[in-house]
Amino acid sequence: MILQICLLCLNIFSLFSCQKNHHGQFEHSDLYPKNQQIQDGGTLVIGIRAEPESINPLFALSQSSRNIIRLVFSRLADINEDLKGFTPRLAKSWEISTDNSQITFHLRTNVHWQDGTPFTSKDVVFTYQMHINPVVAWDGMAYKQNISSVEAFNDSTVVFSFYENHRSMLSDAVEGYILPAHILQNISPQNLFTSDFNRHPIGTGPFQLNSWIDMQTITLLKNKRFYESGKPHLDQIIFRIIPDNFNLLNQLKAGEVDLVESIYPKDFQAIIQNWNHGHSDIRPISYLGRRYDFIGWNMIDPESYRNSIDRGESQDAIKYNIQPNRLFGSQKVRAALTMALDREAIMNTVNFGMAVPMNGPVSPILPSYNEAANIVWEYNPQKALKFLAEQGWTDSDGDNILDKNGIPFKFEILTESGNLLWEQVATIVQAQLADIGIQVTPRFLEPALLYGKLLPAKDFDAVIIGWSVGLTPDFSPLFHSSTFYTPFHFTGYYSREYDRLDELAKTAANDDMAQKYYDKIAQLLSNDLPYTWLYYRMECSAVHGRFKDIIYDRRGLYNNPEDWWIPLDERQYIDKVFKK
Amino acid sequence: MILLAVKNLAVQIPQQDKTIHLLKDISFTLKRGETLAIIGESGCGKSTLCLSILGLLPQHFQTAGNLTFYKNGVEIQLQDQTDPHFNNIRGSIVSMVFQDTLGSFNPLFRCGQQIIDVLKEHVSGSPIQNKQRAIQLIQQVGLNDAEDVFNKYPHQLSGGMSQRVALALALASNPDLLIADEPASSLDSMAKNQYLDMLRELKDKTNLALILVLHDLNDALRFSDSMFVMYNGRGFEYRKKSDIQKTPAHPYTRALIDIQNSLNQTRLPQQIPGEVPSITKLIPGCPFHPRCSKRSDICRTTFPPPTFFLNNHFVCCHHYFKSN
Amino acid sequence: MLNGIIRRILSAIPTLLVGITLCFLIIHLAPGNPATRFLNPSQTAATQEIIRERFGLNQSLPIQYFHWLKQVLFHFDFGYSFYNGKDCTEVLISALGPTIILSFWALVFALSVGISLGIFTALRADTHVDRVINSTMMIFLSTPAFWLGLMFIGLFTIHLNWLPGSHLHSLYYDQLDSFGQLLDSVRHLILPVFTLGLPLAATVFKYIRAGMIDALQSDYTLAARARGIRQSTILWKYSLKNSLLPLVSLLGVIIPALLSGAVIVEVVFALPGVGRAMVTAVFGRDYPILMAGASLAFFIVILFNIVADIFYRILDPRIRNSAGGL
Amino acid sequence: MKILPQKTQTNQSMTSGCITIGLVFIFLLLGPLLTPINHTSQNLSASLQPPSSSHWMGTDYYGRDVLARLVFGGRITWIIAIASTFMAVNIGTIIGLFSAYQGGWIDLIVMRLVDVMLAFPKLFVVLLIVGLGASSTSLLIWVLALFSWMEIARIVRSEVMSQKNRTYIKSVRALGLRTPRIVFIHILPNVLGPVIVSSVLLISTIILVESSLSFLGLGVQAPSASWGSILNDGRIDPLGTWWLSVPAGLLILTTVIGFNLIGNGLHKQLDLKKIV
Repeated sequence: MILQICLLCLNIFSLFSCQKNHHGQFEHSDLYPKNQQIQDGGTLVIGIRAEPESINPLFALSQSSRNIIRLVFSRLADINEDLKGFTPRLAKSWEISTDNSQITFHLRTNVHWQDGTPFTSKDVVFTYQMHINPVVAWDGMAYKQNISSVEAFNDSTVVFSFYENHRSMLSDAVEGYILPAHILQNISPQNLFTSDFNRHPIGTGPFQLNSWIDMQTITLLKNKRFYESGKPHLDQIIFRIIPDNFNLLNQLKAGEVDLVESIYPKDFQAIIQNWNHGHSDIRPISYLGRRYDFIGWNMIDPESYRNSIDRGESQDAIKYNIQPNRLFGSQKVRAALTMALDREAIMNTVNFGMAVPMNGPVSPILPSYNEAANIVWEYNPQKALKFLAEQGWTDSDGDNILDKNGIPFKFEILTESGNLLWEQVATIVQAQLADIGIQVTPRFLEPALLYGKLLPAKDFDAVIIGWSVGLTPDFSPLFHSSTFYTPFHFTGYYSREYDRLDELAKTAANDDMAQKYYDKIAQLLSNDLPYTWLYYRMECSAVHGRFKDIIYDRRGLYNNPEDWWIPLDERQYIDKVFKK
Repeated sequence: MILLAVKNLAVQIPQQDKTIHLLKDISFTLKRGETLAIIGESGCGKSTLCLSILGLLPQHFQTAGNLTFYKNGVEIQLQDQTDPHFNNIRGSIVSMVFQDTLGSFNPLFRCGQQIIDVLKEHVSGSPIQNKQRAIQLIQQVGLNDAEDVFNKYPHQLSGGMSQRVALALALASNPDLLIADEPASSLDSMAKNQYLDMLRELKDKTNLALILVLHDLNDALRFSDSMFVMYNGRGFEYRKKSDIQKTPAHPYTRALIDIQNSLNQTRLPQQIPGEVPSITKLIPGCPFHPRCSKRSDICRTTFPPPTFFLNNHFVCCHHYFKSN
Repeated sequence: MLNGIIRRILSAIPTLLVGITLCFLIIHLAPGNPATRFLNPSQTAATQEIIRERFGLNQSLPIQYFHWLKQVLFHFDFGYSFYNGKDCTEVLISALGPTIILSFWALVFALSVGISLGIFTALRADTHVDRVINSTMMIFLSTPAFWLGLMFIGLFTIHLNWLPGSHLHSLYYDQLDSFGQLLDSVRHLILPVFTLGLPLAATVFKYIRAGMIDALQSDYTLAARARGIRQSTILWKYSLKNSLLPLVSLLGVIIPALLSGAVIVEVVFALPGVGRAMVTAVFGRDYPILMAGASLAFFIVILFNIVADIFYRILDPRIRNSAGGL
Repeated sequence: MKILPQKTQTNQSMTSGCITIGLVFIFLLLGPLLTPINHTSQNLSASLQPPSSSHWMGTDYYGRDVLARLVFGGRITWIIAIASTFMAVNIGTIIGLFSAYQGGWIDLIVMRLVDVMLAFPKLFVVLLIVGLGASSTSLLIWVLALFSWMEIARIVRSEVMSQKNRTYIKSVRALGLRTPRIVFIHILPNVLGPVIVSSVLLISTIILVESSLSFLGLGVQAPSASWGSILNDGRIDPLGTWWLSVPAGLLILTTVIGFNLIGNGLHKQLDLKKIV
């Protein structure tokens, strides 16, 4: 499991495949009738906001890069919608050894790289070597920690060996796209980051890169050698780079762009309206994604932390030398702040309904999610004031600002500048906390400054940001004491109970056992409130109605691009204009 | 043979509350080969007179009277500054050398080029002929190193040179009448005399008519055939040079002559009492009366009507007959 | 004259160097860390160090600087983008194309509109037409370019749907015949060129009109008229050349303004130019791109200053012939 | 032909400039009287509403009163512009005076520095610093000032250079006055005219640069506001939410025109020949 900053998403796995009637906001047009003859051809234009940095799975970070990589490359297997089983891709089958220490993959033999070279087990072994090469610094390296070796038995058989028997062995093994050894082995790992391959990738996926015009368009053409016969159906997929959000939506409306992801909830409302009233061919698509937003409280005193670092103290020093934060060191204060916020109002205002409430650390898309395990702090300003009074915070001088020992309750709340949603949340939080006499100054910071300097140094009061979550719940980078000094553990949360539960959950023999510990973790964290969880976001996307058989769910939108197709009678100018 | 007749020329600037009269009732005639000196103190309207003959006054100036050029019999109504006839006259019949000669060159073009531009306008000829003609002109105005001057930029010319090149420019169009505004006034007296001598020679050679605007009476007496004395935008006296030298008819002219004589005889120069009136100030009657020793009541109220002599010559003074 | 030009070029070198050094300091001393992008909880400290090493950020600032300078001076190598590992020279060269196209047409537009309207109104100084054009130009001079662009997009792209509001070409540009391609490019360029060109045209207009009025009221024009030189010659040969003089010196001002304007216009109209590359690089703290872009911008500005000086020398003999000059 | 009186002209641009700026100033000064609503107070249920009787200029995304924000943002815009102009003028004047009066190699170095600074494409560099540094209003003021003083320095220097050799300076020098006194008492008042003109024009330039930066999201940071950032709020849909984009744009335009008109007017009034 991985948590990442600023919407750097891995694959999305989610549980609730259709949110349709749950929120009742719009009706999905269901999949195209199955008896319909699928017709090949046509063009899909996808509007993206930023130029992909690299179409090399080793270096791709942004959502758009990852989407293109999904089209160009393949994995051994893709996870199923139930998050339990896997669909074979480059591997046609696999078996787990009886002692649970090895997985043997049997590869397809009809697969060719897009340059015509056959795909073999050498590529799988080579990819593993790249994944674990520290010089490459692949960001998913953690997945491969439990793998002891990957060996090719023959051209079509690969054996993965593991150190320990984990529940995640299969998903660890298939994580990561397979790279072409015959091309990349000639490039030294140091030079991979700057190699031409990143701009002219060769994969095994359903589409292959045709052209990349800087900051304008990236064109992918159908891979005629694709291993699943008769697929893909679309002739080409064009990524059009449109940095300005307004421009992007406008082109979507004008039909120049067919698919847009991560639409602002407010704009999404308009798309829903138009679709429901039949004014537009743009189909709204929404599903619970991977992102949630929260307020992180700095639980320790920044100065004592700095001193501790300066003295070069070890982790143990946490217990003895670091002072709790003068404001947020107390659980009661954090609980009071949580109760003082009308989180439902915040959620609805910034998300226009395109979010669900979140009260604890486990993301609702995960199998281990259990709403009942969380302690819920309902909006209750009176109770918040009571909690604060118990901690000594009262408005003793009548200036409408709470104070304690003559010190007013004032703090700065940081967030990333340019993130419309978080800026709004900060502004609303300021207004709502002002109502109970707490003076908050929102400060919007450059991401590099926020994540590169202030958070790692734990030099802040409170911060509004969001995480993007992965397949399995793993909160240790955020809350476990072993990660106390790492940049992601910025709240300075420390609990021996948590450490224990965290380790138990990880090593639990089966899912049911693990579930018990995750419930306990949820209860503990939602009580301790190192974060005040705000809401869990729904992904808002839109696609032109002529595209059929798009399967979207928690895993995301790019689950079956090779199956997407357009009926002949709905083809548009752009589907016909391109010469073969 | 008469070349130019100026009749009742007047120039004024209308303003919101009043009208400023720059020139009033100017009349004179000019024969071929004749040199007319226009005399007057600064601000009396000499330069305005020159420009109005060329039709070059600013748009908002109002003009009246008429100009007749007898070469082609053109009569120009001065009411209309934009009279297209001016286009046929400027350069080809009348040309002018400005007081600030350096400022009258376009700083960005070579002297030769500027002369050729004039030639192109007025004299048809091949480029080579034009260049030869230009060099010839430069030599004609007394510059020896003509080829060199031809290639010079205006700012590279010395004061004397720029006077001469300006003259060459004015002569390039082969005019019948040349107006020179304060010629060579910036030069020392020796260079000035040389220049004026050259001008006279040129005139004699080509039968050119000259209007010299001068403030130095001495120069006027030496180089002109007839003189036009101006004061406050009016013509006071217009007569042959010899007549004026012997018997100045107007008290103002007499005063000027007296000052000149006193200078020549190294006596202490006499001065005309009072100040030169501003052109913007309207003086009723004879504008000279505040400074005139002979003034009487009528001078304060009425401008004296001209008393005519031969050839349209005249004097404007209430006391002319009395004093004679 | 040649001597003067060489001296001018030599004297620009220290200017360039100081400017670039200042930029290097500004960029590298700014708070924040470009490696932040690559942070990841699963990384070990060693991996993070490898990433820093990959970008040369593990070295001290002077070493980074001299290394950078050496690479630029001896190999013309501006390094690789932190963002995508692309060669900075390539990135900028590919981004320079659209910027040059945009700036060129904006300049052509500004000069043609500015000069013709400037002359037109100078000949009609203080008439109603003059006043109307003058005030209109004053408005364009004071309009923020981004607002103008936004309003253009709002009106012509969204409301009227006449012209595209982004990109250099349509998606199906490659499928068009050559006339269609030309038309397509023109349609895409109209709004950005207007947005960038209008304020510039107003500047040019201001200078030409003033210069023209000055020239037309000057003694040499009066003298030329006295010599009987035709009005058209006076206008197109004499006055125009004189009024172009201040414009040439303005070239040194226009080019930086053009570059600054291009930043905004490229962002608003999603054009793949240097300006947009720079804005993206600022947000992403892509140091090598920023350095390469800043160096390029400096170089262009200084180059055009020199060109302007040379033009000025050619046009104005007074400077050309003065000893040393400049 | 200098003797001929020119057609007298009233200084129209000065008058209209003063009226324009005066109106904007009154708007900023008395704006709060027009709307009792605080510029930060939100009404989340009334997001992005068009102008109505309760919100004369409509509301923004957070349901904040746009009129109140225009007043507040305008003050910020003006404060930034005037503060950085003030600083730029001071820096420029001091450097210009110093450079011109010292002459020699100091002058040479200073003028080279001016060349370097002028070679920076302004928006480019300001964008660089403000974008890389922590965006704060005071940093913005400083950076804008630091990249705007060069014109003033040049003007002051050339004016001082020409004044320096005039007879009256020579004569006060002969009277034994010391340099600083000569500079501040005798030379400075004479260069004041051109400096005032160019600093008024500088205000407009800075307003344009500041609003461009804020528009790009690099200048004034929310929840504070400037006209540029209000315009940026309206970027989501410039015609759909015209009450965000049009008034803010017009206010920038009006202010810039106003200052430009005053600058031109002063230029005419003080009868200065060439300031470019």
